[in-house]
Amino acid sequence: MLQEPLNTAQMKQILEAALLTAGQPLSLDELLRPFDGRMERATLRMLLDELKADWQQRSLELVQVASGWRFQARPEFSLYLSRINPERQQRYSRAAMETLAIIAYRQPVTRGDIEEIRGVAVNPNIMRQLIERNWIDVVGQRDVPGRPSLYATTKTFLDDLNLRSLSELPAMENFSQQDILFEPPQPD
Amino acid sequence: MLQEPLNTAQMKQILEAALLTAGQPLSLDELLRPFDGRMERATLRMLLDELKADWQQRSLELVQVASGWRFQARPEFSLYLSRINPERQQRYSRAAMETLAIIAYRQPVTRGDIEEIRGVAVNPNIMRQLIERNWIDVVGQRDVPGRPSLYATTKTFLDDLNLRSLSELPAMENFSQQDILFEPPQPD
Amino acid sequence: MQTQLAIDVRIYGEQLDTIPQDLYIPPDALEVYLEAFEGPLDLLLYLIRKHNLDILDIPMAELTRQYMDYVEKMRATKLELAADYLLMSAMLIEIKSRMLLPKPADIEQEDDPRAELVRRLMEYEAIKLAAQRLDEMPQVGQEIVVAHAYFEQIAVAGPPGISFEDLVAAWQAVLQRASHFQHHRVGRAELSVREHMSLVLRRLQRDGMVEFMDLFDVVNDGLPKLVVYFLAILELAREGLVKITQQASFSPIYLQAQER
Repeated sequence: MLQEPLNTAQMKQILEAALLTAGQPLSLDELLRPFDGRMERATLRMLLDELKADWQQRSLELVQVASGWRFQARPEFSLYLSRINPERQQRYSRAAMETLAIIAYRQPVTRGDIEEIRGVAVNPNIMRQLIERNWIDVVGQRDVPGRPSLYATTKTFLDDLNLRSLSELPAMENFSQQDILFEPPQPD
Repeated sequence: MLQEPLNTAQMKQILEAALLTAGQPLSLDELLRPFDGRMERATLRMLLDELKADWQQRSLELVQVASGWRFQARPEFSLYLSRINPERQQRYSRAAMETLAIIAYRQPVTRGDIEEIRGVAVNPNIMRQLIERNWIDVVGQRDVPGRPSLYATTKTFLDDLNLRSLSELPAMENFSQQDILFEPPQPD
Repeated sequence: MQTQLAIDVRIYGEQLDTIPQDLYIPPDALEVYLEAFEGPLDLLLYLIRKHNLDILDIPMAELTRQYMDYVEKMRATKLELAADYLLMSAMLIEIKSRMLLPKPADIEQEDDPRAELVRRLMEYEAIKLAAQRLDEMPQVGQEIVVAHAYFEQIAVAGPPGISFEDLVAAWQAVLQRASHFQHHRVGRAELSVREHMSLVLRRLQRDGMVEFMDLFDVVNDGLPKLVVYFLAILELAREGLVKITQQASFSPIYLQAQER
């Protein structure tokens, strides 16, 4: 923690750190928050202009977009940076993968079934993500109070996984027992 | 897109941009990808050292953790930054932290081992919580009846605690508040 | 030495920073009080530390008496008595009784019965302190803030992909964690039945009421597939997911999805 009151150089460093770590544009109001009411809007604007000038000709540039200010990589670097994670094909979260696996192996299932197996609440965003991808859909309702939706995997899901049918997925019994018996015992 | 071949200053800028935009540590392999095989590992290491020096006394610092390199805000700014987005990762309960400590210091361990040390049953929610955070995972089974799962800490755990390896964890020996060495009673 | 409480303990609305020195705990506060401990080892460690006892020289009789007091109080307030605490009482009493019994002369070097307890207490204390240290370390998501500026991803940003192996690994992880492992073993045959359950439901959703015979493509599907279809329908009926109706004997049988 720094000694207050902060000097201008420190304020500028804090603004820079905030903008570099935010992961999204920050509005002027948000950028004032670190200073707890001890910075004028005019000062903030001035410091942002200075920061912008400081970063000219550097690896990132400070720009103003609809919802605020953000640092972004210079456009001529984009292609290089894209090579780091080429399948920005972002990956599904572990929770999403497990939810999908449960639906594939235990279908048709309700959200309640999934929660029971995983032991944690199902994030509605995950279901939405899988439905939007057209990997799962609702195939009916279970006849219990609340009539929860029953989810199953779709044909698109099989296509995307290069499977002709679910029965091509490995049966799990084989996994748990695989290291117990590989070969029948040899006769002496 | 820049004219190739790139000069060293451009390479350094691209590395800086990569590390400032990644949102997570980047390994040496990942950091080489933008250059498509046209950078030596030794050059990369040298440029990283230069970058680290360039950023001394600035708003962020370049640090090395278990899975690679990352920029992070200087610790003295973290309080100011927290005012922008007060939502933080929740702190874990004492039970969860003790479970984590056992896994970190005694890994690989089974649930039974954890119960033996703590003297109480392991709450499955705690294990789930730590797995979801990607701080621990199953690394095998112990070869005893029931084949219990063996748990260990992950690289993410080390990253999140700003460590490069388990050996950087505070040493256990230093902990005892007072010497409680056991010696068998002397025969009278 | 006083044990710092890691959690917020209040007794009669007053915050408690340290555990009271005297043994008397107001019964209303006992539940909160015990929640401050992580278990019987933690409680024992506290009792030893509170009296600044040399752990090597634990006065078993006194300790066991105090410990039993706590267990009694738990019972008095009808708290659900944790099995862990009872087990620890039994261990203390066993140690105490072994110390009271005269040692047979021929067993010269019998281990001190307290040795195992001391070992466990020391190990637990080390872990407890390690946990505190870990908790105090700066963490990403709390004190550590990682750089995350924006850049424009140029490569074609398709939706996330998964592979067959990803899915199998995810399911394996689920099985490994599921406490009721037994109920979730899924064989190849069962999987194919479950797939057909989804197919039948999908058909019923599209067409409403369907005659039983129409569900089967007798011409194109081989016998194994027809059997799987039939099993799927039976399973759907068993799980209450479809309604099967027939007006009279020998009249057509109809299936429909359970209505909204």
